[in-house]
Amino acid sequence: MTAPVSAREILICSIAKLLDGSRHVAVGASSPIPAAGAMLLRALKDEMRAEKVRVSILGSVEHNFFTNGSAELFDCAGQGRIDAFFLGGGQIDGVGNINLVGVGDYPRSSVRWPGSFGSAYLYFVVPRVILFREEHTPRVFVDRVDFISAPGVSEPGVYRTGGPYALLTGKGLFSFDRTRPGFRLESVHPGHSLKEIKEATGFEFDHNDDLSITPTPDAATLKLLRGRVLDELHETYPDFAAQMRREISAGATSA
Amino acid sequence: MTAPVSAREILICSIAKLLDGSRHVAVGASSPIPAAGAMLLRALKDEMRAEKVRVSILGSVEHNFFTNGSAELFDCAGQGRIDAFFLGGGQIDGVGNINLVGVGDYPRSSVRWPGSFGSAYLYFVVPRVILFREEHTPRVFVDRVDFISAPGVSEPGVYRTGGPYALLTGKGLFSFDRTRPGFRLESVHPGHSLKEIKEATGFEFDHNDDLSITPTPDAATLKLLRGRVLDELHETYPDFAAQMRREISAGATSA
Amino acid sequence: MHTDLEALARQIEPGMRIALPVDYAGVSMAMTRPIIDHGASDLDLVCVPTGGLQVDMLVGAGLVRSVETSAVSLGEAGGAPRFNQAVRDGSIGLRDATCPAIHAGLMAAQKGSPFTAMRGLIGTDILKNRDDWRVIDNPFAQSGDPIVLIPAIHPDIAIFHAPMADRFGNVWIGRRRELAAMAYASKMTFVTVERIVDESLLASETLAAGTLPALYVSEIAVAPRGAWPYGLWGEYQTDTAELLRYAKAARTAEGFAAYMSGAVTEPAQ
Amino acid sequence: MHTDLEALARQIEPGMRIALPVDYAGVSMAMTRPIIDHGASDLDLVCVPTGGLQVDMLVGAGLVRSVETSAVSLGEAGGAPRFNQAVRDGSIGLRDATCPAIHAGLMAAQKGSPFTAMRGLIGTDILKNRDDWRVIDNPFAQSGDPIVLIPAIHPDIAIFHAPMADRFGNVWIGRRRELAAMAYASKMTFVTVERIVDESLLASETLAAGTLPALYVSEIAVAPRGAWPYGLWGEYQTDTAELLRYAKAARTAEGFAAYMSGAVTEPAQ
Repeated sequence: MTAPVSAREILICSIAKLLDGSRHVAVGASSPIPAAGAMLLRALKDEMRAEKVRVSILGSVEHNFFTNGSAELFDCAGQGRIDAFFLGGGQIDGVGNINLVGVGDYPRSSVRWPGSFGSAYLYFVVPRVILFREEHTPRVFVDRVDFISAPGVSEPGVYRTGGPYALLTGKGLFSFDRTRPGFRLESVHPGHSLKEIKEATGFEFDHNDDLSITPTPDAATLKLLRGRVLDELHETYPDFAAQMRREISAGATSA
Repeated sequence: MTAPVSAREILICSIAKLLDGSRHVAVGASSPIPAAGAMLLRALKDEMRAEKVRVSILGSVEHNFFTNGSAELFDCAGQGRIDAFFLGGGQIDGVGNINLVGVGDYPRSSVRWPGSFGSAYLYFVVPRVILFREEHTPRVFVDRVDFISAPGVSEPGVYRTGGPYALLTGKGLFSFDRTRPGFRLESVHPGHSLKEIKEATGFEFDHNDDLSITPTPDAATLKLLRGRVLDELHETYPDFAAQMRREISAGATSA
Repeated sequence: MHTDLEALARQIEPGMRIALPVDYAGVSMAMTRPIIDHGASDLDLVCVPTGGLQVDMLVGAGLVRSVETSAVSLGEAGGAPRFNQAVRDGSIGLRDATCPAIHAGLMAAQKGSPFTAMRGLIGTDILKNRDDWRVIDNPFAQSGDPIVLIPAIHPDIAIFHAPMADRFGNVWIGRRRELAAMAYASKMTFVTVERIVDESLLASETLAAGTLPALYVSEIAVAPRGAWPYGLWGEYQTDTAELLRYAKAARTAEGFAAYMSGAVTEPAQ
Repeated sequence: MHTDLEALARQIEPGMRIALPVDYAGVSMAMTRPIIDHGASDLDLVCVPTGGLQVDMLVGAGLVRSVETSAVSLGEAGGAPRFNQAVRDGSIGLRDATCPAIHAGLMAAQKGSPFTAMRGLIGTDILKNRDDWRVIDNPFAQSGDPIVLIPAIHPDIAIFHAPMADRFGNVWIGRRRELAAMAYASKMTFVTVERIVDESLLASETLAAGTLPALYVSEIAVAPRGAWPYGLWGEYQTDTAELLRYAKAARTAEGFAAYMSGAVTEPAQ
């Protein structure tokens, strides 16, 4: 009895697809789903005997290859050695601006989030930044962020080799068009609808009339994810990996 | 039979005096006499139970406390953590300019020396730079250097926390006046004369009418130099230390 | 060189600029209580490059005038409650930054340069709110190319925790090079360590590679498990339960006060 | 990853910019002969921050278009004869620098910045002859404060020698952090090593502290005593007699040619 594909597994597989072509993926601390996506891509490439994918997970001992202190991630990105990274945001708006600082008038934010971390740099220099936020509500996806930690696009003449590539939420997958600029809904995750996404999104976005459903992984990919990838994930995110394993075995039993 | 004080020993003791008040002295590679002077100061301060003097000798394993590659010396100086350093010069002129690059029209120097090393930075940021050149001839001490590796003085407004403090040669000891700017002969080493120094120096310099003789060390200082300092020096400059020891024992026998 | 925590704390004067490391790099939590007991206020904190429990406690104790940081949080235990409250109250100055800008400021100080240039930042509200930063046109570019200059950050004191020091004042920092950067940039550096070893850390090339030389270290004090409840790389793990306990208590000023006066402010041995 | 010296040399193309370390940091002398045999010319050498025997040999072999350096010499064995001759002949381009300027250029590349600001240099003939450097007025100063900007140095290849690498491509560089700076700044990095070890250098915090991660390493080849006649820190001493032998021979082009074709171009084992 194979357990049915879970929403999380669809997210992980979507991330692996978005990362395809990257040689070096960096993942921030406390990001188990992006980490799993990067590990899945690495495993898939290994199976295909394609060029190895390097995955650097901050805060991990096993998967952190840096030896020059906490500046090295940023140096490495500045050197063009990081192809893909993940950013979230307390608020994300329709032109790809992200806000990691707070709600209301800065500096006396009524809700204060931790802060911008490295976003104000990495968003400029990592070619493929994947915006990942599971919560898909109007308070997250706003018309205009209250504080720009990092802008989605820049004026001509501003040095920029990176920026938003896609936005993945709990409801759907968007691509980002830097020229327009704006998001385009590419697919809706199983169990969700365009109407629901429109209601949950505070900004306008493009979409086709007949929307795709975000694909579920094939059997081989699922096997890799539930095997090798969960094993690797366990080293850095033991709680998360254990939780996924429980889901899978519960699903297999009930299936 | 104590051996008579050698010319080298007078140089070493002169250097120790010039360094007095420094907490951290850095010494370049292949500079045994400056290194011995710095070690002598350290030993003298230890005897007096005064604040410890730190001596960093580049290229030494025992006396090199840097762990951040070859940039650290310059960083350290830029932080104001190096009080004294030594520079030489293929040419040195009367306003304290030094030339470590070559003779003739740059870039096709007729005589090429190795190059400026760190002088173009250290001369600006180390408060007490001691110019040390044993060879005292008109080809070294010129009216105007052919190439300025590092200038003796700078225009007002140029950031400068360091510069020449003294010039020690095989014949005499000069101080440097940054306001004039120029050198002033402070003392003539035993066995040399003002007339000889004037003939050997291609630039004008100040001096008193009745010139001092560079003092020879007292017995206690000499004992420290011939004991502990030569022992320490041996670790980094075994050939030089051995040669000095031979001189001392030959002197003691013939005395 | 080897002294007690209270003696170190007494060297902190009101209005000083204090550099503190990120959660996982070696936070000298052992110094937090002595600093609060000493009570020097109007401190300007520089988080390298982010802050956590120690920053939250110092803010909660009312000692902090401003925080320069890329983020403040308790990690898995959530937001930093006293810091967030102080932001809402407007009772501390905020100098929001981004991680590499903090590193850039320290690097300028390390190099004795007045500033470091860095990419990114253009068009952010971070830049808009930093009147101490400058934007110039890159002089090497053919056409207009705006670039941000971050001024040197010169803390008065850097404070961190490390696994070991030797009898000569050298401190082993391993691959946590940001601790060296903090020390290079700062006038004074206070280090608490798990233990003092007899042999010089500079005696072997292997250990020397991860050693901050005594030249940059002002004071060392022994504080076993001195990062607790944070972990220390290669030594012990973070005590997340304790972080959660703090996070819950410090939601209110009263809860914070109760936590700080409570008995459990030292690690279980 | 582990390949032979000739295969590495074949990746060098005419006109490339090659970064080479200072004498005592780990010079891959073992690569010198394969590079000369391969014969890619018009090389622009960057000495980090000074050069010696390897630079002199490459210049003597006619492969060098320009040298950016703070100095070139054979140390105790005196001046660099083929380099000095080429200067007199005007047959190579000279980009005289000062040590921290080379470090500053690499640092800019490491940081992804277009330039690094540095003090000093104002009023030197070094600056006067560097039209690739810029002087600006420090934007943070109240009144005029000229400061030099050094543009990023982006070598095509960095080449050095180190004591060991592991099977995963990590290289142990100890406290010779300039080797890391070279690798960070360069598109490719070729490393020769005394030996390959089985266990990952990143597996222990102690060794990791002195390790350049595989991420920055393009190629590794084993070359026992690969720095000879230079020494390698922690491994073996410089063979000064051999340096003197070279210095004497290379006073003339003929002597240089005879030395290079002679049998003794490998260390006695």
